[in-house]
Amino acid sequence: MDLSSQNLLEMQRRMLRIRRFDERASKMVKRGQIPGTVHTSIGQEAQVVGACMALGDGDYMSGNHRSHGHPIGKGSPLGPLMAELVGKATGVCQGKGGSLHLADFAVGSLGESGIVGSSIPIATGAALSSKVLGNGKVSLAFFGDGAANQGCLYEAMNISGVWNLPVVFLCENNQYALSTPAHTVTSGVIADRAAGFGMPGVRVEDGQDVLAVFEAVTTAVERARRGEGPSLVEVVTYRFNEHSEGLRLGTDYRDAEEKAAWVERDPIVLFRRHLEREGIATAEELDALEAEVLAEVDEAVRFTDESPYPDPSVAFKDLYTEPIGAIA
Amino acid sequence: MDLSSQNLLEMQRRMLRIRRFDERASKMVKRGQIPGTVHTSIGQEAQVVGACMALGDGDYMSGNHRSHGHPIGKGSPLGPLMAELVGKATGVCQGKGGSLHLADFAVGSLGESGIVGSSIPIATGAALSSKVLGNGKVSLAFFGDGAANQGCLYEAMNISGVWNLPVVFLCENNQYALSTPAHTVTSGVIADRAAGFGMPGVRVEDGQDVLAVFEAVTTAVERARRGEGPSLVEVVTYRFNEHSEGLRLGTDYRDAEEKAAWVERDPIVLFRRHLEREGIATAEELDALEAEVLAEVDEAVRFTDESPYPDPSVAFKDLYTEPIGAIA
Amino acid sequence: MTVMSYLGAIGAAQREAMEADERVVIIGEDVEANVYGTTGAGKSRKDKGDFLEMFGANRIRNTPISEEVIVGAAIGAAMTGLRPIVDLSYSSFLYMAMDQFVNQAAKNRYMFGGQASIPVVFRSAMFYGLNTGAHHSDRPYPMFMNVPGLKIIVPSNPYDAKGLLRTAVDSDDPVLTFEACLLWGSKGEVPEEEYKIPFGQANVARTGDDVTVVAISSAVPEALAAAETLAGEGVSVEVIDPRTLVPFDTEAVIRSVQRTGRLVIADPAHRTCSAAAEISAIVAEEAFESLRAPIMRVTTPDTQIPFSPALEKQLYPNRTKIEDAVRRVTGLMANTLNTELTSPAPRM
Amino acid sequence: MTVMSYLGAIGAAQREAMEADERVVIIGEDVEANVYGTTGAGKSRKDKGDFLEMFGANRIRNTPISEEVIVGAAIGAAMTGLRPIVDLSYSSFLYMAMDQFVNQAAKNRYMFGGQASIPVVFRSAMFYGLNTGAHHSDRPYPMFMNVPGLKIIVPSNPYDAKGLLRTAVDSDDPVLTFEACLLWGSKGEVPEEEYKIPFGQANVARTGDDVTVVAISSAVPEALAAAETLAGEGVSVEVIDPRTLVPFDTEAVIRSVQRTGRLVIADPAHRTCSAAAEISAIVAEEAFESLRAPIMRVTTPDTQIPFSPALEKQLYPNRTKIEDAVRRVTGLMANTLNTELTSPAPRM
Ligand SMILES: Cc1ncc(C[n+]2csc(CCOP(=O)(O)OP(=O)(O)O)c2C)c(N)n1
Ligand SMILES: Cc1ncc(C[n+]2csc(CCOP(=O)(O)OP(=O)(O)O)c2C)c(N)n1
Ligand SMILES: [Mg+2]
Ligand SMILES: [Mg+2]
Repeated sequence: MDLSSQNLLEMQRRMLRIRRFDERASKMVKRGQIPGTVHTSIGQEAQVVGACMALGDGDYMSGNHRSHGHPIGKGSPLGPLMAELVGKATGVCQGKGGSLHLADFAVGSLGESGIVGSSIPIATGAALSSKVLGNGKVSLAFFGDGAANQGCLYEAMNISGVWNLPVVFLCENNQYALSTPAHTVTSGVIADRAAGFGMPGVRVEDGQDVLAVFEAVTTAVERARRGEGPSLVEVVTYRFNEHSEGLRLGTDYRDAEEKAAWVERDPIVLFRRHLEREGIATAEELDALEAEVLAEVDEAVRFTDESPYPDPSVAFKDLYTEPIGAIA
Repeated sequence: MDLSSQNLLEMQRRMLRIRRFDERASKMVKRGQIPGTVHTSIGQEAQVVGACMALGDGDYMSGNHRSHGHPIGKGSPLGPLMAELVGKATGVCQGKGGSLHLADFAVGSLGESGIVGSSIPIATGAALSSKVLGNGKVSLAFFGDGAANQGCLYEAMNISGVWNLPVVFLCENNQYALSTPAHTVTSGVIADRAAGFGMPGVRVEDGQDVLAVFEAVTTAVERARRGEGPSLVEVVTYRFNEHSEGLRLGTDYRDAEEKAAWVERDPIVLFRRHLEREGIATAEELDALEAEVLAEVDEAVRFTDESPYPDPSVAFKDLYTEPIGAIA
Repeated sequence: MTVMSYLGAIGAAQREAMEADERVVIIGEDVEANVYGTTGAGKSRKDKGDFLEMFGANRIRNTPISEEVIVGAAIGAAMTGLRPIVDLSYSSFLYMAMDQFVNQAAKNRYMFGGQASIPVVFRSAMFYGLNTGAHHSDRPYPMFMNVPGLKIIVPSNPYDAKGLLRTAVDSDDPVLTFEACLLWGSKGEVPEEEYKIPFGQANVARTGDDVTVVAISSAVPEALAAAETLAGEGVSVEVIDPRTLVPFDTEAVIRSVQRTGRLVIADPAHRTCSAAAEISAIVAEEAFESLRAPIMRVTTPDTQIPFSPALEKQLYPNRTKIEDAVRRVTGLMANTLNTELTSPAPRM
Repeated sequence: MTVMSYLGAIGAAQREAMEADERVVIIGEDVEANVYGTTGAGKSRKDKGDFLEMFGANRIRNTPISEEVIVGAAIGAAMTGLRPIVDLSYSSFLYMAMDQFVNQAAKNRYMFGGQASIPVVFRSAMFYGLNTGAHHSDRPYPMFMNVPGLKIIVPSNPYDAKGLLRTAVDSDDPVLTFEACLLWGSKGEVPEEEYKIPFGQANVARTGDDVTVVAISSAVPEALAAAETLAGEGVSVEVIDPRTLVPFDTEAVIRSVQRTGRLVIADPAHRTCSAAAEISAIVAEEAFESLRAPIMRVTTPDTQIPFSPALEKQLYPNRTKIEDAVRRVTGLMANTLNTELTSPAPRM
């Protein structure tokens, strides 16, 4: 893969954005500043950013409850995302979506879905529209190892195979669905399921390596762009935090050693080492980058804090494009 | 496979029952004696009977809109089935199911479903109950090449793989779903999908050979019975009639030559030849068998004709086990 | 004017919509071979005018049997520039894609603060009354009425079927059409020129002074027949066909009840939480002072649909049941509990 | 008597049912780790009393995320000798398995002429009011009420939650439970000994003479609070909690309205085709002569649920809205159109 230093640094920047944004959000949930809960992508940044950077700016993407990482990876500004998590009027969805139900159409994010599996058909449809309109856009569906057991994935794989749709099915296998270890509820290997649906299936065993992810997804995206149809990419990774912030299960379903070993392989640390080793950036430059990102997050929080809550009447807007009745 | 002559003749008998029953039903639809429509298994008898005979009497089975073949194959008496098609009180479901929505629990038939794919989870659940109760029963789900594109099949395959359920997924690939050729809507090969779900997948290329089907399904049933889990068996076959009786499409989506070639390979004719060749039965004995079956069908029609229609109040019964309100 | 069947009118609307806007595509099972008769030229099924030949395979999308992804993909496509019409054939198959209807079609625009519109039409036909059994006879529009964000149309004649479907395709919001298979063959006059019928405007199918009958879908012709009979008995019945259930023309019904003081609702859906329940509740709240008699619902009782011809027909609202209900609210018949109307319906 | 939380009562009912009958199994996502708190001993999540340890993995079935096959398999298992309790966690996930609920659970026994019973319980919780956003806040019981063949329970307190769930497991028919997450933490007295509450028997939560308020699920405590306030204003309110929506205790409501002459219904579901609509329609038909005022519905308006704390809470029925509705039907407040009650709700 031919990547400019600028692109490589952009990868690190986006991974850092996800990390720092999610860390801040996690704190804010625990302090009660964010209502409900949030699901962080901490630990999975390489998988998210490697996939997003393989897409073009105009390409489409759909996601799931682990929801901020995706738009951040695709280039969303942080302010409106943070404001959305808090429920402010300046949120990317005016505060109506919230953490799990974000979208940022400006960067091709067609929606994160709180319903596991439910956004896979949406990405498939975006690919259909690219195909019918001939606009060359590629679509990517993010979903977890848990979602890989929802039937709609296989309907989507089949129909996009038949129609040769420009879509990439990207399974974020962080090895757990909430408290449930993937191996206890998955028969066979997810990537291997592609073959039966007539498409390539790749398993990226080291999902902590952003370049490995980038490479695998780029192959799939290019194939899609050439009109050769869909692919399935499974990326093996790990979430460092609890399923969602603030969730307290009495039992730990994850082995402490297993966890420690994965945390050891922090994708941001690994990639920083790579950048330094390859002479792409100096330690000072990378420190500066980290400081910049931290400032961005601070700014996003400031923006959020200073933003008003939406007017109660907003609850009654945007259901329909053309309102269907008198508002009393 | 070690099959007694008696078993072999029973196979021929059941294939003949399906053929003659469906031929008669087809006529009755066209004459208006059966309301609605029926979907015949004519041409697919080897696939149905080969699969059913691989099951034990106590084993379970679920099916679809192509619905009488399955219970006949499993040993249902013809009278209550025919009465059901006409909507008589003596129907196997008291006239409340009709052709597409039959069940005959006495032979382990848990229900044919008018909703494509919808009965696959039901058979999976029967297998779960066998497993939990430890009663050694095996469950088989019949579904078409069209149904193989419903997501619930893959959910069912996955969960039965994980739980090692005693279930056989049997795809009746008659190469068309209504007007739609399977190859135009199927990405990959159906049998090959099993591998990705960690189970054996077999494709019986000659689904007109009842023994080939029997053998493949027996292997799957025995595996299930041994507690080794599910299998997928795809049987390639052909329906000789229209999708449903009386359906008239202005266009023929099936090539005349293709059709002629398949009709040439009539499973009943082929098996009769085999039985004679192998000295299992003489021509006279087989003629007698055919006559017997024809008489059975005549008797089923007579039974139906002589049966009353259900009392209108029957429409209000059996919704709940314990009626939930006063009947006015 | 030209005479068209209900089914022909749907086909004609689809053809016009496809011609008017390149972004309109048709997606569904067996649409290529025109199995359900609305993607052909309206003449024979295989002739020059076939949609496939007219519009090509890029816009006529024959699908696998995969309702969930069909519906979801149509939503995704609608969010990104297409205006799909999805043919789901039987209404009883909608459940297969329920999550996509409720959690995606109805919610996305709202959740995302209006970032996208979802211009998609989901067509399905209700095959009740034709001995097709419980898996093929549903009339599930009430459950979709409970889902804010969807629009719902229930045309009762060829003119409305064509005009409402054109509006549906123009709508930037998801629209579900529930077509009554019982009416497919019914003929009616339809203008030669293009026309569109606005949503939320009821059709007063017959004017009258004594009783308002709101009738839905195939109950409309039954109500009109009942009104004719009752006219002979000196009872003047107004028949209102709402045509669209969401949005619903509350004003038309209220105005009529304010005049007649009596309301009967004929609705082929199952009784509990039916459209009839909603209409009754609206009137009991907003026009109570005008009411001079109980509001009566003539619905399908809360039982599933049996196959046998000896069992099925009795279940649906028909002219006789509507007549009886009108006689009761006008005092021409003893006004006992409604349950005897649909006797022996289970009562809950 | 012992004091229990609503959630604890559900866990206790499940444990008793598992102990009482070996055929009872629990199927669901994350039930093994007791993520939702009803498959543990009711104390801490990981202790000796864990269901997994008590009943073993054969009967505590942790599943993949595959709602359609989970629900379908539970139906198939129920038809062949088990009595499953399925934990679907959030009510908003039910749509994923809609076909199995409607076309299999509700229809099979009927279609097959009574050959099988389907003793299965589907539990789900409604998380509304907690800023969980549109994909996690649904209250979809009305759409299931429109499906004959299902039984539906909506317990509003620990005593009912436990007693109704025991009855649900005993029922030979499919039962859906809609638990209100808002009530999970609420405490109440529960007998030490086993007990079961029959379906179809409403609970008169407070007696009164002037107005009948029928309240559902989390609206019950709100209605009781409103009744208390109104008592101070000299208005005597009767609060009826139907407890089960199918079967519905029509007689209890009619009897009350015959006495009070006034009806307000508080229902957290979306307005159109809500349970409130059905209850209103029943009364407008069967107790019209007793009515002295319009029937008022206090529901969630027909909009989806927004995430922001600035937007969500205003939508649900609460004590203030119930009080206002009561004041209107008693003439203590000007009786204008209901729509102002839930202002600025879209009106349809
Ligand atoms: C249809 C549906 N079922 C269940 C849930 C509850 N739920 C939310 S996230 C989750 C686990 C998802 O696991 P996975 O797909 O692996 O994604 P991850 O959280 O690991 O990123 C579950 C069960 C849901 N939101 N939607
Ligand atoms: C969920 C659903 N979608 C569509 C249909 C309409 N339909 C009935 S049979 C059929 C074709 C089924 O094809 P296949 O599964 O191959 O079975 P075959 O008829 O060939 O035996 C279709 C589309 C249906 N009954 N249910
Ligand atoms: Mg996961
Ligand atoms: Mg087929």
